[in-house]
Amino acid sequence: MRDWLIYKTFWDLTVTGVALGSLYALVALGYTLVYGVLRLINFAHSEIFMIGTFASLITATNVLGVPMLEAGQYPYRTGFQLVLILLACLLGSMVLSGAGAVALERAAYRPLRGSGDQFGAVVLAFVTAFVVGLVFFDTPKSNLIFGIIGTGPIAWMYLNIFRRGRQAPRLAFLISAIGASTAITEAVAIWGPRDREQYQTPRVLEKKTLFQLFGTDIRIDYVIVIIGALLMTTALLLFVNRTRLGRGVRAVAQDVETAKILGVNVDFVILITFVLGGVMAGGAAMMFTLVYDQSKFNIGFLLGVKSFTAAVLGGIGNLKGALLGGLVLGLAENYGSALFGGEWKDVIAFVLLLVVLMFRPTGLLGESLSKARV
Amino acid sequence: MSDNLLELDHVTMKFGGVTALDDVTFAIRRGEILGLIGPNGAGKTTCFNVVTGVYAATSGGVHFDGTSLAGLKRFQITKRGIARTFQNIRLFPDMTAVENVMVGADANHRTSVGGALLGLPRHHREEAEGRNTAMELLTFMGIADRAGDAARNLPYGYQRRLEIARALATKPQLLCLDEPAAGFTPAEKVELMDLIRKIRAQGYTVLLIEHDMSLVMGVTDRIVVLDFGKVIATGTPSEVQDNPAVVAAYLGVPDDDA
Amino acid sequence: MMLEVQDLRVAYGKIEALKGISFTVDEGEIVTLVGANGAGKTTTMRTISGLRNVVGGSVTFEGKDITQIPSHERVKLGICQSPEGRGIFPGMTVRENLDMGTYTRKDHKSSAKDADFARVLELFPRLEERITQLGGTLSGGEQQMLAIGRALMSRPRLLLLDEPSMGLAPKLIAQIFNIITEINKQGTTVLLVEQNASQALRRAHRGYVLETGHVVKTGLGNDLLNDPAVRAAYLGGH
Amino acid sequence: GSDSDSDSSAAEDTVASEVTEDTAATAAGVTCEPVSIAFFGALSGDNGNLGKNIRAGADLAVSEFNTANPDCQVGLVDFDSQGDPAQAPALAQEAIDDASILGIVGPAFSGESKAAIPLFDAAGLAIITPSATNADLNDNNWKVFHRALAGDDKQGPAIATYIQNTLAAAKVGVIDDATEYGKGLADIVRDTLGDTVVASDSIDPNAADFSAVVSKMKDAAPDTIFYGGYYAEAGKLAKQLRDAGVTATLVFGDGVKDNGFIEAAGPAADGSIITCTCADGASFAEFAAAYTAKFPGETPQTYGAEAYDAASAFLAAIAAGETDRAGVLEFLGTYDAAGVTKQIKWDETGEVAGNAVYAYKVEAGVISVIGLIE
Amino acid sequence: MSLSESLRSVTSGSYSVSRLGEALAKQSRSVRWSFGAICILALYLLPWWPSVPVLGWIVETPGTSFPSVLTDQVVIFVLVALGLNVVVGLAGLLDLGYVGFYAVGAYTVAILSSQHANLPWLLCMPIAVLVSMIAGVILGTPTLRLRGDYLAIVTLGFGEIIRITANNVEWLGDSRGISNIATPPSIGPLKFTVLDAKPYYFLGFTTILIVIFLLRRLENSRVGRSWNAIREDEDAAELMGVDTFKFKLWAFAIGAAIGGLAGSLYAGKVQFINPNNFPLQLSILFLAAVVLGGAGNMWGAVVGGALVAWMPERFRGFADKRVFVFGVALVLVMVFRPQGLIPRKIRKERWLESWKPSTEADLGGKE
Ligand SMILES: Nc1ncnc2c1ncn2[C@@H]1O[C@H](COP(=O)(O)OP(=O)(O)OP(=O)(O)O)[C@@H](O)[C@H]1O
Ligand SMILES: Nc1ncnc2c1ncn2[C@@H]1O[C@H](COP(=O)(O)OP(=O)(O)OP(=O)(O)O)[C@@H](O)[C@H]1O
Ligand SMILES: [Mg+2]
Ligand SMILES: [Mg+2]
Repeated sequence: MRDWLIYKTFWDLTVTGVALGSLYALVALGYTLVYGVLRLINFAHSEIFMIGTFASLITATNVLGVPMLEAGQYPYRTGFQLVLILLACLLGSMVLSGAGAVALERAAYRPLRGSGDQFGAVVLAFVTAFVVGLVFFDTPKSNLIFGIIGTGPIAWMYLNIFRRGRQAPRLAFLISAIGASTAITEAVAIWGPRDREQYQTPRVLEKKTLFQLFGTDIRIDYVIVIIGALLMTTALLLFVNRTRLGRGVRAVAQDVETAKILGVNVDFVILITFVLGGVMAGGAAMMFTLVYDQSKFNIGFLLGVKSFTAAVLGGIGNLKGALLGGLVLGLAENYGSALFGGEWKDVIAFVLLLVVLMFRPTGLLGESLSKARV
Repeated sequence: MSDNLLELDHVTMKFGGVTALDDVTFAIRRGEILGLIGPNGAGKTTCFNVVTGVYAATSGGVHFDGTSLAGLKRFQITKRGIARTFQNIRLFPDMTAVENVMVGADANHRTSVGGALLGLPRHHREEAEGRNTAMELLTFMGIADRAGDAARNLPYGYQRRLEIARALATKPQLLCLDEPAAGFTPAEKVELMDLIRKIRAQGYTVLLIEHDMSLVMGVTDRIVVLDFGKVIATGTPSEVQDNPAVVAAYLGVPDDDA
Repeated sequence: MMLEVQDLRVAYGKIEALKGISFTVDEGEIVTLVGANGAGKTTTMRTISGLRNVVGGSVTFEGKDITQIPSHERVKLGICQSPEGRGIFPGMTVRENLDMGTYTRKDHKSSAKDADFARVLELFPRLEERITQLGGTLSGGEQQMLAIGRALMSRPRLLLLDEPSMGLAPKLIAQIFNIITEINKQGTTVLLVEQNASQALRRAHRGYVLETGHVVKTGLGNDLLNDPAVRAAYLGGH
Repeated sequence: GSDSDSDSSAAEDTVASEVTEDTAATAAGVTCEPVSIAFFGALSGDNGNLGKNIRAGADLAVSEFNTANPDCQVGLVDFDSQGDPAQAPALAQEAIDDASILGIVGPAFSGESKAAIPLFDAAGLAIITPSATNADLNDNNWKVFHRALAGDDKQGPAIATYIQNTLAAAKVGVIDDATEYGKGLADIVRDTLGDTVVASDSIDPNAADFSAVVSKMKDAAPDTIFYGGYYAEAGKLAKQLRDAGVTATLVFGDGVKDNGFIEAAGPAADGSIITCTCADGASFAEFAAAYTAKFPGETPQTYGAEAYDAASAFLAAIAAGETDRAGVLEFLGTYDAAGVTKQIKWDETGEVAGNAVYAYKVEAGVISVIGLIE
Repeated sequence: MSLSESLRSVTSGSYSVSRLGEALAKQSRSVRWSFGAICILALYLLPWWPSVPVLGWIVETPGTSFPSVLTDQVVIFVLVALGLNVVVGLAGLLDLGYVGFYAVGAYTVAILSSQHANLPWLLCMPIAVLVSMIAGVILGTPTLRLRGDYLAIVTLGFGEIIRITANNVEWLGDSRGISNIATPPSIGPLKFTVLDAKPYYFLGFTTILIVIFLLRRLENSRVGRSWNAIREDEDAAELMGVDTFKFKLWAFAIGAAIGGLAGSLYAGKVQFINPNNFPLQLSILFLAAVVLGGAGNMWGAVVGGALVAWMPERFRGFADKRVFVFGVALVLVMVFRPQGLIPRKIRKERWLESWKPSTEADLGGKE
C-alpha cells in the first residue's frame, strides 16, 4: 500500500521536496560560506535566519500596516502592491539579518581572533551590563537603561583585555557561537511581545496554482522559493569566483597569514562573508514566511541543523554543494517520510548523510578546499 | 636474506596527469647512507611517501627486508622499521619535546588501554624505557636542554632535530630524512653531518634527501639522482658529481663557495 | 631611508624573541639579516609585515610610522613578503596563487599584470608546467618558487624574502640570487634573510648579524663576509 | 445540547453554594497555621506559557481564598520544572522538604509526572494534575495521584464515536505529533475506527514543513482528518492542508482548544471540530470574569479552569481544618463538589468521576460548544 | 602594574588556583596526598554544605533540593564531561551526539530492569556500560575515517537517531518512556530510597573518583600520548607508528562507556526516563561544559561539568532568564578565556626535573 502511495504522490512529494530543499539550500549557503572561511560551524546562523523572519513580519505589519486578517480572510494583495510588499519584506529581512550577522561577527567571533575592536567591545559590554542589571531590576526598561549606562566603562575595560593577535582554538569559536545562538533565541523568547508563542505573518500572496506538472499543482510560492534559491546561489558563486573580494574570501579560507601579507584585509573579508551569509539567510527567511507564514523564537534551530546537514551532504565549503545538498535532503526527507512515516523524517536525513559520507567522505561534491599533502 | 634493506621495484606514481615517479628502481643496502637528490619536483618526497605508505604506488612494488610492503597501513610500515622526517616539519606542536619523542618510542610498545588501566608491570617498564630512550635521543641530538618545552616554541633548528629524534625513537632499521638541513647555517650543517654519521655508526641505514651538496657529498656512500621521476644516475658521490647529466639537470654551475 | 626599525621588541608570551633591534634599509639597497637558528630573523620579518604585535619600538616606512597599522595596509604601501614556510594557498591553482600576488595592485589594465605573469613563468618554467595544479600538491621547491613568484607579482617597493633558497636545488639557488640582484637593479629594495649567508652577503649592500634577539654586528656585505668572527659563526668557514 | 445545559446549570448552583459556604466559614473565622500549596510545572522554557496559564488558575483560587479568609493565608509556591523530567525529581524533593506544603497542583505534563510522582507518593504529598491526561498515569498504584480532568482513555473513544456517528465519515485520516499526548490519543482513535482509517502518519512538531503528510492526505482524500497534538502545530497543519486543497473536516483533541489555534490557522481553522472533557458551563463565565479581573486583559487559557478546580479542592481541605498531608490526602478521597469545569469527585485511582466529552466547533474564528458526545 | 595589565593577568590565568597548584607541586608527596584526601572528604560532605551557617548561600540552590541537584545534575554532568573530554579534548574528535551514549546507558538499564526484565541495577549497570561501549564502536567504525566537522555532524545525527528511535519504537517504551527502573541495592547503612538523594551522591561521587583515577592512568600512558598525537597531527601520528584508527576507536568507546555509565546512574536515580530526557540540546550543553572548563584538561572538564549543571539551579531566581544569561556567559568566557576556565597545560613531566643523563648516549640502535 505504501508503494502505491509513493507512486501516486511521487510528483507531489518531488515538488514540495524541491521547495523545502531550496530553503535548506539558502540557509546552507550561509553555513558553508562561514565554514569555508573560518572553519566554524556558525551555530548562530539559524538565529540570523530567525531574525530575518521577524524582520519580514515587522516590515509587513508594523511598517506597511498589513493586517493579519481582513474580515476573517487573508489580506491578499495583487499586482504592483503585492510586488512592493514582497520586495519590502525581502529588503527588510536581508538588511536586518545582514546587520545581525555583522553584530554577531564583531561581538562573538572577532575578539576570539585576537582583533577585537570597539564595536565588539561595546556590544559585549552592553550585554554584560544588561545581564548584571537583571540582578537588580525587574522591568526591561530600567534594565535597558542600566545596560546603556554600564556600557561605557565595561567597554573600556573589555577593550583593554581583548587579546591582541591571539587566535583562540576552534572549539572556542564553536562554543561562542552556541552561546550567541542561545542568547539571541532566549532574548526573543523573553522580551518578544508573544514570548515563546508562535507568531503569524500576514499572508499577502495567494497560494495560487500556476500550472500543473505530471498532475501536480505547482504553486506560486514554491516557484518563487525555487527560483530565489537558484538566483542567490548563482549570484554568490559569481561573487566568490569572479570578484577580487571573492578571491580574498577564498584566500582567507585557506591561509589567513599569507592572505594578510598579500594585502587582504582579513577582518573585512570575514565581515563581508558574514554579511553575505546574513543576507542569504534573510532572503531565505522572507521566503520561508511566504510559504509558511509563521515565525517563532526557535524556528531556526531545527532548520539550521538540517541546513547544516545539507551543507555537509553537498560538501561543506562548497557553494554548489550547498544547493545540491539542500535539494537532495529536501527530496529525501519527503520521499522518506512517505515511505516510512513522518516520525522518521530526521532519521532518514541523517542516515542518508551517513551513507553518503561513507562513500564520499567529503560530501557529494567534495570540499572546495583540498588539504595540503604530507 | 639479501644485502638490500629496501628495494624499489619499477615504482610508478601518477597523480592525474602528473607522473611523479616513473619506473623507479633502486635499492638501499644495509648500513649505508644513500643520498636521493634531484631537481625540485623530481619526485624525491614522493618516493618517501610511497615507501612509508602515504601513497599507494600506481604500479610497481616496494620490498623491505625481503617482504613486500604492499597493502600495509602507514603505522604498520613504521613498525616494520621505516621511520621518516618531513620536509615541512610535522611535530605535535602542543606536546613537549620529550613527549614527541616518546610517541615515536611507543611504536615499539604494546601497552594499550587494558595494560594502562590495570597498571601492569609491562606498562611501567615501557614507560620507563620510553623516557630513557627519549631523553637519550634528545641528548644525542643536542636538544635535551629544552626537553620540557612545547615543540611549537622551539626554534626551527631544534624542531628539525626533534623530528630526527622522534623518528629514531621508533628504532627503525631505515631512517628516511627529508631535507634535514633546510634552514641550517653552514656550521649547523657540519654538526648535522656528524650526527648522521654517528647515527649510521649505531647501525642504522639512512636514506637522505638533501639539496645541500656539501652535506650530501660529505656523508653519503652512494647517491641516486632523480629527474622528472626517473632515475638518471646512480653511483658514488664523486661519480655522480661528475656525471654531465646530473650537472645539467641539477647542479648547474658548480658552487663556488666551497 | 626607506625602512627604519628602531629598538624593536617582540615577545611570544613571556619569551622575548627580539630584545630591541634597530636597523635601516635605504631605497635601492639589498640588506641582509644573518644569524643562527632562533636568532629572531623570521620574527623581524613578520613584525615588519604586521603579523606580530610589538612590545616596544617602532617600524617606519618612508617616513611613516607603520608600527600599528594592519598588514594589508602595509602591502598597499608597497611591502610584500615571501614568508618562511612559503604560505601557499593549498586549494588554489598555481595561477590563482600567482594572481593573489596582484591583490592590492591598482593598475587594472591587465597588460601590466600579464607581463609580470609572463616574467615569473619565465623565471620559473617549472611553474608553467604546473600552472593548473593545486598549490597544496606542489613539491617543496616548487612551492618556494611559487612563493617568490607571487611576491614578485605584487611589484613591491620593499621585498621581504625569508630564506628564499630553502628547499631549492643548487642550480636554482644560484638563479634565485641572480634574480634578487636583478630585480634590485630594476628598483626594488630587498630585505633578505638567508642561511646561505655567504651568498647573501655577497649580493647584499649591507648586512646585520642577529644573535638571540640583538643586532651584534653590522657592516657592508663584503666586510661582513670577510669578518673572521662572522665566517666562523655563520659561514662554516674553516 | 439540552443535557449539557442542565448539567452546567447544576454545576453553577453548587459552585455558588460552595462559595457562600466559604464566606460563611470565614465569618466564623477560618484560621490556620501558615500553610501553602504548590504549583509544579513549566513556568519557563519552551512550555512555559502552558504552565503560566495553569498557575494563573491556581493563583486565582488561592487569592480568592485569601481575601475571603484573612486569618488563613495560604501561600502558593512555584516549582518551575520547565516541563523537563530531568529537573523534576530535585524540585519534587524540595517541595517535599518544605513541610508547609500540603498539596501540589501539577505536575503539568505526563513525563515530569512520571518522574516526580514517585517521590510525592513516598512522601504522601497529594497531587492534583490539571493537565496530564496520559491514560496510564493512573495504573502506578500511586495513592497521592489525582487529576482534575479525564484521561485520554475517555476522550479517545468519544472522538472516534463522533467521527463515526455524527460526522458519518467513511474515510478517515489520522495524524499525530509523536508525543506521548498526541500519539496516545491518536492511537486510541486509530484502534477504535479500525478500517475506516485510510491514511495515517506522524509529524515532527518542531518542523515547519508537513508537506509529506499533506501529500499523503491529499492523495488518500479522507473526508475527516483527526490530528492528535497541541494547538500550535494543529494550526500550521490545518493551514498547510487547506493550502494544498484538502477539504476534509478537521478534528482535534483538547490540546487544540486554545485561541492559539485560531491565530495560527486563521481562516483554515473554520469548521474544525475540537473535543474536550471540559465544559464551559455558566459558572465558567463567572470564573472567566474573575480571571480577567485579576489578570487584566487576559482570558483563561487551556487548563486554567482545571487548575482553579484543583487548587479549590486543596483549599477546601485547608478550610476543613486539615493541617497535615495525610489529612489532606484523606480529605480528597471524600471530596465531592462542583468545580468550574465539572463535578469534582475522585475514584480510587484518582480519576474524576464522570466522563462527559464535549464537542466544540470553530466558526468565524470562535470556538463554541456544540454539545456532549454521546 | 597598570590597571589594564592587571585586568589582563586576572583573565589570563586562574590566578590563585594555578598558584595553589604550583605551591602544592613543590610539596612532598605526603603533603600532597593528605591535601587530596582532605579535599575528597570535604567533597563527600558536599550535600550538607547549604546548611553551613555563613557560607551555605554560596552553593545553595533556592527552590530545588540541593542534594538532588547534586545527584541528578552535577554528578551526571561531571561524569559526562569527563567522558566527552576523552573524545573531544584528548583525541580531538568533535562529537555533537554524545547524548546518544548517555541515552543508550540509561535505556539499557531501563529495559533490563523494568521494561522487559527485572534484573537488579547492579547487574544492569555493567551491561549498560558495555552496551554503550559497543554503540561507540558501532558508530565509530564507519565514521572515524571522517575528518573534523564531518564527524561532528554525523555524531549529531547519531544522537538524534537514538532519541527518535526511542520515541517511536514501542519496544523501547516510545514517547511514554519507561518508569519503575530499579535502584541500586542498599549497601549497609546506605539505603537507596526515593526520598533520600545523598546515598546516590556518595555512589556517584565515588564513581567519579574511580573514573578520574582510571582516566589519569590512561592519560599518562601510551594511550593518552597517542590521543594527544592524533589530536595534534593525525597524519604525522600514524607515520610515527600510532595505530590512529584503533586509538580513535578506543577514545570513542571509552567516552561512550563513561557516557553510558552516567546514563545508568541517572536511570537508577530517577527511575523514569523518556526520550525528552535526551534532546540534541543536551549534547551541545555537554560540549559547552567541556570547553568551558577547558578541553583536554580533566580538571577543567570536572569544573565545567559541575558549573554547567549547578549554575542554572543556583540562579533559579532568574527563572526565565537564566538560559539567556547562560548564553551570554558562554560568549564572554570564550572571548576572555578561549582555552576554558582551566586551560590544558603543556604537560611538564615531573620526572624530567630529576632526570640525569646517562653517561654514554646510546641510541639502542639495531645491529
Ligand atoms: N598529490 C599530488 N598531486 C599532484 N601532483 C603531485 C602530488 N604530489 C606530488 N605531485 C607532483 O609530483 C612531483 C614530485 O613531487 P615531490 O614532492 O616528490 O618532489 P621533490 O623531489 O620532493 O621536490 P623538492 O625537492 O622540491 O621537494 C611534483 O612536480 C609535484 O607537483
Ligand atoms: N610561535 C612561537 N611561539 C613561541 N616562541 C617562538 C615562536 N616562534 C618563534 N619563537 C621563538 O622566537 C625566537 C626567534 O625565532 P625566529 O623564528 O624569529 O628565529 P629565526 O632567526 O628566524 O630562526 P630560523 O633560522 O630557525 O628560522 C626563537 O627562540 C623561537 O624559539
Ligand atoms: Mg621534497
Ligand atoms: Mg626563520
